[in-house]
Amino acid sequence: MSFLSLTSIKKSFGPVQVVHDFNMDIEKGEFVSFLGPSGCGKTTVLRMIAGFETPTSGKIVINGRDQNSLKPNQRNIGMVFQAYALFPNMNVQDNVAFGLKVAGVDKSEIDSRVKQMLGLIKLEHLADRFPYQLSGGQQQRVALARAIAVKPQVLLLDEPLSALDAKIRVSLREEIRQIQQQLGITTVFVTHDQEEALSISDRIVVMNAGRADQIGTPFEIYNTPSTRFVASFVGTLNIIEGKVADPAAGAVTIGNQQVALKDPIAGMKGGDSISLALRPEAGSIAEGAKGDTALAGEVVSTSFLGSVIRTRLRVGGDVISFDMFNNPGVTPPVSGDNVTLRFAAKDLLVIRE
Amino acid sequence: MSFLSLTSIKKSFGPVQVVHDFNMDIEKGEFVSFLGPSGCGKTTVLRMIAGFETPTSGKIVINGRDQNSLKPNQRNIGMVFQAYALFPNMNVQDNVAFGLKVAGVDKSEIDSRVKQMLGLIKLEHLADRFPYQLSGGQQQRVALARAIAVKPQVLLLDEPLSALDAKIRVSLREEIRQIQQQLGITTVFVTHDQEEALSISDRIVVMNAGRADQIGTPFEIYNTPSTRFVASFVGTLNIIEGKVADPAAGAVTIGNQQVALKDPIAGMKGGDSISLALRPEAGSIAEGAKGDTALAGEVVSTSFLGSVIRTRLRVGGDVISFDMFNNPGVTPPVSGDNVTLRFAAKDLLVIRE
Amino acid sequence: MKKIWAWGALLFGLLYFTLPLIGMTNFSLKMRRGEYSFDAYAKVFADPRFQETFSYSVLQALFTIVFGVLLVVPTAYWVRLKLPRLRPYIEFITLLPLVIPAIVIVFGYIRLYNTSSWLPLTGSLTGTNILLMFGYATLALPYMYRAVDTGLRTIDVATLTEAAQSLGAGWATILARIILPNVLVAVLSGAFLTFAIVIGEFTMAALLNRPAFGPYMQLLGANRAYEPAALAVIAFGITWGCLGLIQLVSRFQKSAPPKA
Amino acid sequence: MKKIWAWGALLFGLLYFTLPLIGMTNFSLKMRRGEYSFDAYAKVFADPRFQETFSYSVLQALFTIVFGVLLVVPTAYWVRLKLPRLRPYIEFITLLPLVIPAIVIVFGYIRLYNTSSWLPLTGSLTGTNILLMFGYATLALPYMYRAVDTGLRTIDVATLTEAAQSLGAGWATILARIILPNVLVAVLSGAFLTFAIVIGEFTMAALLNRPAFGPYMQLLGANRAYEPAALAVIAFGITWGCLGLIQLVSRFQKSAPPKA
Repeated sequence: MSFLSLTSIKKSFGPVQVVHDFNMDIEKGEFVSFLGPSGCGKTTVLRMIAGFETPTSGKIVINGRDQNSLKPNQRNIGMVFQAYALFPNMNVQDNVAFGLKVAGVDKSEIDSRVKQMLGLIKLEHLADRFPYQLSGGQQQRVALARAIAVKPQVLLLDEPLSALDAKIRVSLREEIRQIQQQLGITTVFVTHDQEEALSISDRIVVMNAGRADQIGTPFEIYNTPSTRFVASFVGTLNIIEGKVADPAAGAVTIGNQQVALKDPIAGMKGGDSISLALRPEAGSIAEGAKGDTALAGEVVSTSFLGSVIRTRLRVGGDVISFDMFNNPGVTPPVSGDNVTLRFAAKDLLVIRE
Repeated sequence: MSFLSLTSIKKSFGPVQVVHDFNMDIEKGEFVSFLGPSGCGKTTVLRMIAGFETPTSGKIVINGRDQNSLKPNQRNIGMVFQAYALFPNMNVQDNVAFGLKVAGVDKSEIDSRVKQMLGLIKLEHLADRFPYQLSGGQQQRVALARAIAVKPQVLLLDEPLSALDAKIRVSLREEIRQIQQQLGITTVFVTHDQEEALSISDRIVVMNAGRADQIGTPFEIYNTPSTRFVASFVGTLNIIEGKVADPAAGAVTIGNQQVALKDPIAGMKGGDSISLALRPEAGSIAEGAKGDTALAGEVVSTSFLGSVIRTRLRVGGDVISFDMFNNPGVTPPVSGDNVTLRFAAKDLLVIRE
Repeated sequence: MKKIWAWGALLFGLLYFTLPLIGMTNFSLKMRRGEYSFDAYAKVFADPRFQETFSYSVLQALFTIVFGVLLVVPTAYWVRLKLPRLRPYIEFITLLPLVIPAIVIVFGYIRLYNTSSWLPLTGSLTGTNILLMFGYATLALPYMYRAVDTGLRTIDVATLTEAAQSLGAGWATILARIILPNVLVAVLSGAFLTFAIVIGEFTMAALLNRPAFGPYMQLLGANRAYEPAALAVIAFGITWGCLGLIQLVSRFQKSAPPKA
Repeated sequence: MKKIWAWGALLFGLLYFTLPLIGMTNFSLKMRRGEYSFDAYAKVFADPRFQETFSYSVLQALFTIVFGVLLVVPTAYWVRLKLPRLRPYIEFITLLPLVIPAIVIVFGYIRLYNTSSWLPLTGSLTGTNILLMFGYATLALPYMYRAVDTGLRTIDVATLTEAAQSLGAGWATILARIILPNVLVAVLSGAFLTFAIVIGEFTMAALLNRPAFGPYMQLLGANRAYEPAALAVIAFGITWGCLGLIQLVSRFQKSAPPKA
């Protein structure tokens, strides 16, 4: 049986239902992210696990024990908040020790445990500092240490990186993942940032309007999105509108060009409108680029993003983006250039729904 | 002569000198970004152009006219702030009209100008809304419209996107660039986000501790950084420590492997320590990857970032990152794999200083 | 369990304040033996001293408010904008009137501005009125300053000022079109408190011997039984009305802020 | 130009408050004809009525503060945490004492708790003292509540509570170890204001006929010339001392918050 199991969770605030029939089983030691736009209910689910909200109906079981009747302070759950939430009147050491003191642990054991935690987050030298003397990244690491000091059954992280700068965000997420793996602690991570979710999770739940649209590994979520919402929310998807030319041959007309899909188009007939999806990294305009399919287009603009150059191309009635790695020896195309984008037929997906 | 020229600008706050001898000439219609970490003095320079700070010494000339003696409200400069700074007591229309009203423009001309501005930012339908009824992105577009409504000589943007969500940040920066090009307005843009600066600027000034480390096009800044600071701040640079094996042949030993640089190593002798830089997108571990140079290493970790997969590889005593595009058909390497990274000798740069 | 406690505390708080008021109102209606009537109120309204002192105090209150706004709004704005490090000290100064008894202030005034001083304000009626107004302004200062400063905190004074400057606005325009409209509700609530304080003030008016409402109330309270109760209810009604007005204004402000 | 204006305004403000005080101090030292002396102060301190009323008022102030803190801190915390939508109404209620004249409150109390009522508090000395303390608490409520609420605003009450809960803490622990230490400075400043109010209050103590410091000051002021000035300076000195103490505490708090 799974370690943390959410069964048929529903939650309404007054007349507004924010979580619809949410089901999920999380294994011991797994790192699961809830990913979705704001208002999708991801934080509400997290807060129900923590006990800060009561489900309207449904069951939350951790390690075989029903949590519904337990108060937040009886659940032994570690929580890290977006706003850090360090106790301003205590220094780093006392913050980390708080949960242990409340639990009535021996003074000597508290000391050694706090020292161990501060070692884990590499802030031993700041043990006597107060929260306001720390940077945002340091504060959040202390909050993490405080949450795991009490050896919680489950660690919950509510957008812990949103308030931080880009560079610290990246380094801290790697640190969180590393500590999580080291301790083998079951973790639920809430975020609206797809890169964050993709980079550190064992599994991702993509949430949309109170429902779990898709549950899967980052690789599955990104490469085989099951709904249009997942496809557009995770990554930067190009949608190309075309018309079916020959369903049996998988032939589609885009503007005045014709391309062949990998498979025949089931359930459609010639002349039907069809939506196709292409990921920006799937194509290339380099000379000698591989790919059995080609689309010609006119460059609209080129953005230099650093390691990646993103070019926007007008093809038929749509503008599609594609990415290539920066190469100092190759000058990127400029607005007005006519180029041919090559890609594999299997990367051109049919979007239904 | 250039349109906006900053000559020998210095600025001290009390004993602290925050800007050291800053020089820059900006052409009419150019889009220039000041890029640097917080505290590097970029915002101070911007605020001196706007007149909110007075230079300790140096000269600011716009369109041939010395600005030093002018007050902020006499400079005809448009300014967009990180915090939007819309007037909370006025609706969108009145906000945009404010500068025109202050200038005593005719009522009918104000109306038509405001309409035109709202059309430019595509918010005609929200003319009667108040700031608190708008999203952050909408507020910032109104702030932009307000700043350009008075036809300023120069448009200054102070981290205008920092307070916004990732997706809106990207779309709004494209919109800003497009409007700027459409109006041909001379623009200075302050940011700490390298991707932002790279993607929308004609030229970038990379600032470090009150000095301009490098001034150049995004392509130059990224591909031929002139200092170690620029190299590490712009992009994600791998630094590899090695030892010179044969300076004349450009041969370097990294761990127990030997690589050949493109050029001989001047001014060093065998056994000297040497730092090399490699961009994460320069290498590939794919079978049949091109590249005349190879380094073998052990995979430490793999992060799935969406369109890009970042792998960290232990080579000699260093851990280096490299990027590859996500490809659903190829499984990324996993921790512990032994792989060979291939790249062109010319991509391995010697870092001096 | 916990909710019951919380609501209990709330109820207790409400009773704590409303019970005396109810008792007072009830008593004020009992002038006619054995039945409820508005006799006490009629008597109060008919008293020419009531009309005289009340209108005197209202006028004083209005002048005090105008003086206070003109003094406090630019000062608080300027301190926030240019002297943020002085803010704690300014706040400290504005709190002084709370801790200096009114009696001290008046004594000081009388010593400073008596008929043999360099500025013999107490020598004429107008002068004494002005002195009283200054005294009231001093008493009201903590409330007015706090209200305006709290109002200013809700807006980003520095950035809004810079935005207006970059659009060509001068100081007068900024104060009149940006700052004042945005702290209007705060100014109103400060004005209302000032009003309440001036209407009820006793010590200063009595010592300066001016025909204000406070001394009148005291006088009536010492000599009559039912009228002072009626008077208190009236005073309460007026302030309550002001409060309601402020609530209305601030709600209106929220749903549709005034055009500049 | 503008700076001169700003500093001028500051100077004006300072003079506005300090001139009366200086005049008063100067006067209080002139009891002995032709030379400065502390005679007036010596007289005041020697008066047994001074000692008696002053210690009575200090005791009342301390009780009022303890009662106020116990009432206000949990209430303000609970309102912020669980009833945020009621906050404007609670704030409104706590402001009522500012606009209900003290005289109304006392009249109400006397009617409600007289010797023939269900709770004849005015029948005994202890009862009257308690009643006076309630009255003081009512007067001080706006300041105490505002201070504590402002203190609570500087911390993220909801998130800190949840953080403490997730670490296993119950309500008592949260209030004692997280909330109270973080609003300590605010509570102290509220306590100090309460102290100043109770020490200076006249109406309630006079009407309930208790030997408090306010009526004593009034009495002295009506009958003597130099002593009231000395008294006022003493009162000011005490409150100034309290203020200084608070500044010290809050500075200490900032540089090294107390361990929990």
